[in-house]
Parts: sequence; structure tokens; C-alpha cells
Amino acid sequence: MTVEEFPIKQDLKKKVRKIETGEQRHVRHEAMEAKEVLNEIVNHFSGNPESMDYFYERFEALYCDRQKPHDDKKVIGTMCVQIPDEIIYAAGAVPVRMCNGFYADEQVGSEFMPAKSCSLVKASLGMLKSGTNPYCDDVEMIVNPTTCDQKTKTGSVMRDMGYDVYDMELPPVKESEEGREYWRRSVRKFTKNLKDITGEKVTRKKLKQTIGKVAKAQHSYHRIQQLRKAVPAPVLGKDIFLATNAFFFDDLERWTEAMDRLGDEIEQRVADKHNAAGVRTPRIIFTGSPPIFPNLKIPLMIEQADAVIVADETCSSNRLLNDMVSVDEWFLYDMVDAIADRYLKSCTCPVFTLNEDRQRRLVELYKMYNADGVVYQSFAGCQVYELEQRSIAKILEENGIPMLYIETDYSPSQSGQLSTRIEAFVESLKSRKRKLA
Amino acid sequence: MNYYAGIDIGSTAIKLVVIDEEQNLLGSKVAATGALVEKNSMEAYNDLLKDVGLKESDISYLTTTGYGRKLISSADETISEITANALGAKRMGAEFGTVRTIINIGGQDTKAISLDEHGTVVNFAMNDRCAAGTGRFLDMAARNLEISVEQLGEFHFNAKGTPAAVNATCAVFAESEIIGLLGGGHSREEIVAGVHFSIAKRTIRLTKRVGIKDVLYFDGGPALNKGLVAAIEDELGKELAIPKTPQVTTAYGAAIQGLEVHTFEISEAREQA
Amino acid sequence: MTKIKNWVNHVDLRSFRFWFQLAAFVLLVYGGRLAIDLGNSLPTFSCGYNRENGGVCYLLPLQHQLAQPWSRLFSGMGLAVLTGLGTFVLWFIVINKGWCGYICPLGTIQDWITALRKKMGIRYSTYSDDQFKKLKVIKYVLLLLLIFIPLGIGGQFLSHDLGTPFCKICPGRMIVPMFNGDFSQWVIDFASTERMILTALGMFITGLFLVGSFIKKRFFCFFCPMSALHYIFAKLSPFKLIKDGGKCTRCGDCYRVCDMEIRPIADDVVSVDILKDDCIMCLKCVAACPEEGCLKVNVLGKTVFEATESGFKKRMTPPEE
Amino acid sequence: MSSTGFIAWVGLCLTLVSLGSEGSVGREENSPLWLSGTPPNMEMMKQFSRAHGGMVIRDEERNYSKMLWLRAGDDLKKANYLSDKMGQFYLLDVKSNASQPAPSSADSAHTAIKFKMPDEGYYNAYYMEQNVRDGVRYVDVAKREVLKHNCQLGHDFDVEQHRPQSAKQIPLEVLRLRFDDETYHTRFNSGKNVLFKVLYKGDPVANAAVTISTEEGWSRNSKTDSEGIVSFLVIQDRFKQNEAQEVEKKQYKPKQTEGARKYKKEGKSEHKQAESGGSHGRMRRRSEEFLVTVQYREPSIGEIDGLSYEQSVYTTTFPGHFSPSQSAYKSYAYGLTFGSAGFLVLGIGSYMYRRRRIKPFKEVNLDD
Repeated sequence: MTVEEFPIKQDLKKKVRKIETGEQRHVRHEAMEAKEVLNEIVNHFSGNPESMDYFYERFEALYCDRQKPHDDKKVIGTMCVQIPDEIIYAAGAVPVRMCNGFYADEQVGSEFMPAKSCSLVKASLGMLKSGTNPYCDDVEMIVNPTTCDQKTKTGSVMRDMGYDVYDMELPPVKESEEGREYWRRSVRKFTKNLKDITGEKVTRKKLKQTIGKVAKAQHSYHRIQQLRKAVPAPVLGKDIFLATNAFFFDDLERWTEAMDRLGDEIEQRVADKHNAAGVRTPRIIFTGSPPIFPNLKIPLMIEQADAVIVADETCSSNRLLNDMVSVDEWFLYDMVDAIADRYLKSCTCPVFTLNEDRQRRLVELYKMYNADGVVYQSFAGCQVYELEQRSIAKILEENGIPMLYIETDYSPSQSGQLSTRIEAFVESLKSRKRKLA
Repeated sequence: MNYYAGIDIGSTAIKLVVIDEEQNLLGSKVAATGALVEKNSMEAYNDLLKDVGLKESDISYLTTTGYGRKLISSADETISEITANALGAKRMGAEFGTVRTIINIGGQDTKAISLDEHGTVVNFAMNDRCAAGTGRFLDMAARNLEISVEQLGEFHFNAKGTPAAVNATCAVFAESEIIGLLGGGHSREEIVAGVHFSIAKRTIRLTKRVGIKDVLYFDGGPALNKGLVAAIEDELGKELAIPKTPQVTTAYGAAIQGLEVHTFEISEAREQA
Repeated sequence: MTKIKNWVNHVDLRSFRFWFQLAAFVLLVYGGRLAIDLGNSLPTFSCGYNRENGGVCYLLPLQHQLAQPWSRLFSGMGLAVLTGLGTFVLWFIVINKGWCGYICPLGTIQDWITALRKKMGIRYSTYSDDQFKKLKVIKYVLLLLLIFIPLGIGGQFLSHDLGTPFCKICPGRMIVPMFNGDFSQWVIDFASTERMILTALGMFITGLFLVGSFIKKRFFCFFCPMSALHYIFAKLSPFKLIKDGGKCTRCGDCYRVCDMEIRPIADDVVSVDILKDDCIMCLKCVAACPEEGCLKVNVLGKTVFEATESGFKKRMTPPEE
Repeated sequence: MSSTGFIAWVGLCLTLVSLGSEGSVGREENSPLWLSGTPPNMEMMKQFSRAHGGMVIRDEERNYSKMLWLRAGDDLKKANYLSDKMGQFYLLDVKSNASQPAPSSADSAHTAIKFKMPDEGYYNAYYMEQNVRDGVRYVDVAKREVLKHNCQLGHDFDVEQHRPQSAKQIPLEVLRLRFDDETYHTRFNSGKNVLFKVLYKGDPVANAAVTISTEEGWSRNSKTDSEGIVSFLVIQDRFKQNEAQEVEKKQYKPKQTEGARKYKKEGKSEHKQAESGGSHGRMRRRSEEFLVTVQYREPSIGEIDGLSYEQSVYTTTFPGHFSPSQSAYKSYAYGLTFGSAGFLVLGIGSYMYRRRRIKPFKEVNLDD
């Protein structure tokens, strides 16, 4: 269904108006939301990189024009960052991340979840329930890792909706050898079982190829990350968030090419000493609950308040693409184990018992990207991020790093209070910076 | 002589301040916000200018803050109320010592701000979405008990029995809870004291998130309520620093910000010249 | 300078190591034919039983020297022992444990066997954490034995037939001379019970060595008492393996490529000098680390080789087929 | 029997035993006769000095003389030194000049021969006696090959020149064939194959019974082939532990004073000695005596000293030393066996382990 088909366009001659069906209404809501956010991203900022147009168009095509991203391939839905893309690609399918950011979907999803639960989980469920998302119809199977309680429990809800759900067991402790072994078994089993869904066996050669392809994508992302270290900041964080969001569903190779083009442009900008933000604009590290299109509320607010996000520590962007697989011997066993390690050991998801890695990572990002402060977003109801807030705040304080903790959800309201906080934070960073200078 | 004005447009009231370049307070004014924010603000602004004997053109820099800060088209600069509050408190609280922590209870929010020794914001915390424990809650309570807001302090100190335990600190539910307490035989004084203590507890919890150091500065409209001040001091076991005009601290800070930015611009222009 | 640094950081470590190891192998195994003699305090398994060697493994003279009668050992001879040890330490600190990863002929042979296995498409084995912890003690036990048995002989508590006990069971004695066509060590010596047991054990271990290194990368290095002896002096070396724990994401890439399965290389984010006792300093971990500057090799405090993102990209991207 | 008589009888026995152990007197019937280079007592020993080929007597002009004693018995350590002189000594010098020396007067208590060794090479000493018992003629020959070598005179060992010799007077002769790479310093190391050739009146004897026995009592029987040749793998009887250590302690004289540098050379040369069997070892090597005994029967009719016989039994002995060195007896076969055992154990072990690992999950076992 495209925008043109919406019954909102009344046939004035006949003077009849068809009342929208539930599905049409939902599609319209989603399109409106997507359009509005895209508008904000594109039009409220000047000097957007030209090569970002690809990504703007991708989102518009997907959510406004309802174009399916993958026509010819089987789609495997994934619920979290821990599901290895490489293996799914090697089995001849395409992984699509089912994490969703639509308020409209969250409203639908509220039916299935307690009131005080996480917006992201609600929205993801809502998306699956309404089934209007262009890739929902094609999903062969949804792989649901046992990360946080809410995601874990949604497995049964999704099953009730009629989806084929694969529970992938993730250990809650990642430091222990038992945890590592447990997860490796999960991944090995997954690799083997995928054949039943896709009909294609994961072979040594294919897996090696897909590791290469994903690595290539990661490399182009990394290149941009390196460039973002430049002062002044050559690109705004909202664009990078949008681009990495496209990794959720886009064709891997096309995405990589687009990222390469973006990288080229940013490189030129760095050479030109182009400044995407103001001269004294504070540089922000974003962390916490993932901003997923179109819920880019907080990143947009930050950058509208004259700060620039230079790096992030979220599972929709940096955590998704940062760590790469390295293999010593290109055998299936070694590759699968290597993939398992990469998705478990380096993961800074707060579901794990300890969050030491995340603390170190944030401090390091702060140093590496020459940042001025950290913004910590937590979706109301996301217990793990809410819980970790204290320990992260403590570590950051020990290191003299200012942090703003924001509890939020997908609702478009409360922006007045949020923007006050963000602006106040940015102002305090500015005055701090002034003083340090 | 340059003059600077600051307007703090809150959810309930508009606060205005005019200062000179020595940061001396020339005059201040408080008006209701209403729905036509810009119109009401500009009227109050003109009134104030008339009071202090200045023309609009005498004001070098007009800085706005508060929720409605972006609604004033003639503003030279907008800053967030937290930064403004910190600036104002640093100046106004100077008589008590170095202000390191600020509690601000406004019409619909409560803020706690911690400053470093130079008066820069180190950390701050705000109440979440609901209006529990804010000025609005006091308004509701006073209305339900059929007393004026100004009388709250008096009632607080007249409470003879144990303060009533007020649990639901939600402004919306306050009404039903207070009626329930009245029905339960509590006197109005006890209820007022109970309300104060519950707000005090909530405020202190928020303040602890940013840390309580040295001089604890309390401003915002409710700071005029001696009963609430006493309740917070009792709960905290520490004396609060209350300015003479606690309502206008934030507007005062906004004016100071205007002064600083203006001075900075002048010096920059001079350097360039 | 930056250019050289860049070149080093992008080096194809795999082939660099291969050629370096080959050269070192020729030098040590065939050096005698070329009239090369690096002395007999080399901190590497350049076996003394190999007649054409270019220098001798320190463990052989060490065991010999310690088997002196005590009266001799604790007088003039003691000085000779110290001189030998001093020479050993001087050799060692030049490249620290790099002796294992780049020079040791026995290590190189193991790498070749590994390459053979790789060619055949057979996967390698690993130890579990538990096994690892238990097994790693063995090399210290061997080190103690190879010191105390000769001392026991010198003190006349033990039979002379237990002389150079470690060499008797070291597979290097059988395998290294073999490369000069000398198979004379592939025997059981029936001269006495002790000799018989030791040489039989040696042959048995040689068998284990050959299978072991086929299925497990650097199988023997894990039990190598030389490695334990190295570790005692490792802190003295100006050649250091450094880790910046802050930069580490614990992705485990370094552990994955580690022939010695050293877990702390990935998990330990506190230690700066990350060299562990099992390390063979092959530097594969540095080459496999994707985090800019997280792992590096410092010589006298100057970084000579460090992990870079672009280096990782060059080395670790699988070749497209 | 009275108790006094019993004591006297025991005393007599003890005297006889002690006399026997001192080593003199008679020969038991059928015990082989052989020529030994070891002096019968320590007193005698003092006259001797060490040289290649065993103990020699060296006079002022540095001329070597060799002395050999006639002994009888299988037990090479305890064999009796004989004192009766029923037979005849023969001597073949290096240049094959035969002589019939009289028994030496240097040791009047025992039967011995003493001869000068002016030339480099092998001297062959023989003793032969015969007697008839029960119609059988027993001819007993004891032969010993003695090498004279002085390192100062050079080491050009010519295998042709030093090939084994036989004496015409000796009916049954045992020759030790030289090794291809034999030198003056060649030892019979354990593990070597030593070839012996048996001649009867100059012709090779097929199917002659040959026995080799060693000091420690090990022995092996074999038969000659059609060319009269028999080969023995020199085996090492296991040393008694204490004895081995005694030897080590007494004779171990480390020469290293220059410290570590020297060790290497030692290590290498030691290795080379093991290969070539040279004798410049750091330690004196242990050596053990062996005895080769050949017997040959032949129907023959004759009469000696009035005793007639219908059959002749010839017995010839050939003693020698072999050296249990450090590389005394090494077995490639066992080496490879043990090596492959290691190969198999770990190979199968890891195969099983890997197979087991394919199974999905192994429960954690708790010790109870």
C-alpha cells in the first residue's frame, strides 16, 4: 500500500468517503510518524551530508511507500543485537532486526504488556501484531534471545500471534567459562537448526564469505567512527543513528556502499575542517536504551540544543557494529565459535550480571572522542538500564565525566521538560568547557 | 550604563527582573502566566520597566528562561532555567556563603542542582513527569482545605497533633486523599503539616541524587512558605538559605547570563577591532 | 617515521613469521654446517644433541652443571653456573619470549605440523578452562625437577643415569637432530633402569608431541620448562607486550587466535604488562586486535608494533572467493 | 659320628672352599678352559698397567709384555685359575710367526703365559690339551686375541693387515671377523653384531654349536652357517646397580674447569664416541668379559697314552671384552614402539574426546 491509496484522499465528485480500516489507519499513523521525524532530521538541520540522501530515501521508501527491502530472500527476524547476522546470511537468509521505534506500534503493543514495561518491547510486539511493517509478512522465523526478562517473555506472546519463534539461549553471566560454553552451544545449535528454516546448510565457504561481507560493512562503519573523532565534528550524530538504523533491514552490500560514500564525504569534510555544529558545541557520548527510528527524539533534542553526538554506546549503533570477528583457521567450528565469542564477550548489554565492560567502554569513548559529556537514555520500564544508571554514574563521576540521565518513552509529549534538562546539561557543559579553556 | 532584563516564564507565573551592569537588582515583578504567554509577558515587562524608570531601548540584553522561553520573539537570548537558576542563586545566595546546592520548587517541577565552587552546574535532577511535590500540589491542598497559600505556614506551626501521613503525593489525587484525612478526624493543621513533610521528604530524596554540600539554597515560590521550609529543615537536619525574593532567582540568573554574554560579545568585538 | 610505523602496523604477520621462523630454524638447526656457533646458553630449544646446531639450548648445560659434585658446585663451579645463567638472561631479554614464537626450532616444527593439519582441513582442539589451569602447572614441575634431579646427582643421592633428565624426555632430542638425518636418538637405552625409563618416556613423549601438535596448536609449549624459566626473567626484558585495558572491549579476538589459549589476554583489563607465563610472544594477538592501540609491543618504552583498525582490516578480512 | 669328627669334616670343607675361592687348583670336568687377562690376585695386579687390549707389564724401555692365565669354568668371574700344565701354549705374533712358549715363571702358582708384544696388531695366544675319557678324545683349546696398540705410533688400521689368523697346530679354531670400519679403538658395544668364523683344520665348519656367555651369566646358543660363520648381537647383561655406581664414582673425573663453554664440546664429542665406539670418553667405560665356546664332534679312531678312543670332541674357547657404554644397548625397535605408543595413546585419546564432544551436553558430575 502506498500513500496514494490512503482513503484520506476523498473523491470529491462522488462525495463518498470510505472509512479507514484498522490496518490502513495504522499504516497512516506509522507513515505520519516516520515522515515527521524524517522531516525533522532533514529539514531542521542545515548542511546535511549529501550521501545521507540514500538513507533518508530508504526510510521513506520503507515506512511511507511501504516498499519491501528484500523481495527474493527469506527473512529471519532478530530481536536483539546478540543474534549473529553472519550465520543467518550464510544460511541464505537475511536478518532483519525487529526492534521497533514507532509510537503507534507501542500503543498497539500495550495490550500485551504491563503498563510499566519498556516502550521498545511494546512497540516491537505492536509491530508484529499489526503486521503492517513491510517485512513482517515475510518473516520466516523470529529469533528471540533470552536477554532481558521482557524480551524473553515476549517469545510466548509472539508465538501466540502465530509467528515461528526460535528461543536462543543467552547466559546471564558472560565472564564465566560456563557462560561462554553455554552460548557457544546455543550458537552451534542455531547454526545447525537454521537449515530447517532456510533449506540451506551453513558451509565453511559460505560462512567465510558472509563473515567477510559483514566485516566489510563494519569496516566502513569504523572508518566513519574514526572520522568522527575529528574536532570540529564533521557530522551530526542523528545522521549516523539513522544510517546505522538502516543496517537493521537494508541489503548488506548496498548499505556498505552507501556507508562508503558517506565515509568519503565525511573524510572530505574533515579535510576541509567542516564544522557540522557550532564552535563551542559540546561533544556528547550517547548511551543507554537504543534510539530506533523513528524514536530519535533524544538525539534530535540533544543536537537541537546545540550539542553534537560524536559517539554512542547503544545496541542500535555502536554495539551493533563495533566488534568484529577474527578467525584463526577458517573452519566451520572455529568460525562459529569466533562468532559466538564476538556476540557474547564484547557485548555491553546491561542484561549481564556485571557491567564493568560498559563502564570502561564509556570512559574510553569519552577520551577517544574528545567528548564533554554523556547522555544516558533509559526507557521507562527498562529495568536493566535503569538499574545500571547508578553504577555508570558513579564511575563517570570518578572520572570527572558529566552525565545526564534521562528516563523517557516513545510518547511524543513531555518534550518541554526533557528539552529543559538537555539544554541545561548542554549549557553546563559549555560553561565547563569555557572554564577548562 | 547598560541594563539587562531577565524573564522567567514558568508554568504558573512569569517572573521578571531588571539589573544594571554591576548585577544590582533594580526591580522585579511576578505575574500570572495565563494562556497568552507572550502578551502577558510583554505587558508585565513594560510595567516593570516603567516601575524602574527605564525605556525598552535602555535594556541591552533581554534573556528569557523557563518553559516558555522560546515564546518571546523579542528575546536576545534564551537559556534553560537550570543554568539561570544557578547563576541567580550564586549571586543572591552570596550573602550566605558559597552556594553548592540549590533546591527549586516551581509550579510544576522540582529541581535540585549542585554547583561547584565557581557556581557552575555540576549535576542536576528534576522530578519526573508528574507534579507530585511541586507548588501545584500545595495550591491544590490549600484550596481543598479552604485556606490561602499564604496561610499554609501559619497552619503548619499551629499543628498540635502528629502531622497526618499523606501518602499519595500526586496533585491530582490530593483532593480525594485530603477529604479522606479530614473524614478520619485529622485537623487541617495536621494535614498541612503532613503535606509539608511529604513534600520535604520527596524533595530531599531528589536532592540527595545530586548531593548536598555546604550552603543549601532554596528558592522558587514555595520558599516563601515558612512551614515548608521548616519541614525540609527538620527532615534534613540542616538550615536552608532562603533569599529575600526567592521567586525571581531564576529570572535574575537569566539577566546575569545576558550581562555575561553581552560583555563577552563586546570584548570579542573589541578584540576583532 | 610515520610511514615506517604504518608499514609495520600493517605487516602481514603470518608470512613475516613464517619466513623469520624458517630463517631462525636454518640458523639453529643447520648453523653448525655454516660454522655458526651462538654458544650454549640459548634460551630456546636448539637441541645440543643435534650435531650441526648453531648454538645449544641452555637447559642441557644447565642440567650438566648442576650435576657437579656439591663440593665443586658450591665453590668454583658455581661461578660457571652463574655465568651460564647470566649469558642465558642476556640472550633472553633481547626479545623476551619472542624466542618461543619466532626462533625455537621445536616451536617452528609445531607450527609446520599445524599448517599441515590446516591443509588437511582438520580442526584443532582446545583445552577447557579447567584443564588449562591444571595442566599449566606441569611446566613448573618440570623446571623444578630439571633443577633438583641434577642437584640430587651432585649430592650423590641419585644415580648418574638420571643425568640431564629433561633432555632425556624432551622430544627435541629426537626430533631436532632428525632434520640433519640423524635418527640415532630414536632409541631406548637399556644401560640402566633409569636410562631405560627416561628414554622410553622420551620416545613416548615424542609420540605424544607428534600427535599433540597435530591436533593442538603449540601442544608442547604448554608444558615447556624453558617457558617457565623464561617467565622468571620476563620482567627484566625491555621488550614488552602491553595492553591498554581501557580500550579493550573483551571481544576475545586475541584469545581466538592465541595458539596458547591464554584467556587473560582478552579478559584481563587491569594488567598493563600482559605477558603471561604461557605466552610465546608470537604477536598474533596484536595483529588480531581491532581496537586502536589496545595491544602493543614496546621496546624500551617505545611502541614498535601496535594494534590498529586498518591493520586488522588488512589482516583479518577473509579473502573473497 | 662324634661331634669332633663332624667339626673336623666341616673345617676341611671350608678349607677346600676357601682354597677354591682363592682360585688355584683343579678343573672340573667338562668346564671350558679359557685364557684370561685378569691377574688372579691384587698383589699381582700391581705389576700391571693399563693399555689398549687390557693389562700389560711395561718395562723400563716401554716394552709391553702380556700375561694370560689359564682358567676353567663357565662363570667368568669365579672361574678357577689352573695350576696344572697338561697342555701346550702356542703363540702367533702379528706377523703370523708361530712359537711354542713355555709356561711363564712369573706366577709359579698358576698356569700362565707371558709374551712380549713389540709390534702393533693382534697376537693370538693358544693353549691346547687333550685327554681320553671313556673312549672319547677331548681336545680343549683356549684362544685369546690380544691387541697391541700405542696411540703415539699412529692410527692407520689396515683391516687387511690385521685380519684374524689361525694356527696350523690348532684343529678347531675360532676367528673373530673384523668389522668393516674397525679401528684400533673399536669396541664391542652392546648392540653390535660380532661375527665369528669356525674352522676345523683350516676349513669352515657348518652347523657347529657355538655358545656365547657373559660374566653376568647370560648365554645364547647358535649354529654356524654353511660358511662357518655365526653372528651374535652383543647384549648387555644388566649391571648390578651398586657396581655400576661404584664404577661411576671411582672413575668419573670431570675435567671441566673452563666453565660452560666446554660443555658443548663435551656433549658433542661424547655423542661422537657413542657413534664410533672411541675410547676418549670422559668416563672410563665399564667392560664385561664374554666367552665364545665352540664344540665339534667327529668320529675318529686312535690311541693316546695307551687309551684308545672312537670319537673326538673338540672344544675351543674365545674370550673377549665388550663394552657396556652409555649408549651400551639402544634399541630402535623399542624406541619406535614407545614412540608409536605415545602416538596412539594421544591419537586415540583425542579422537575419542572429540567424538564425545560432538554429543550435545555433558552433565557436571559432583563428587560425593
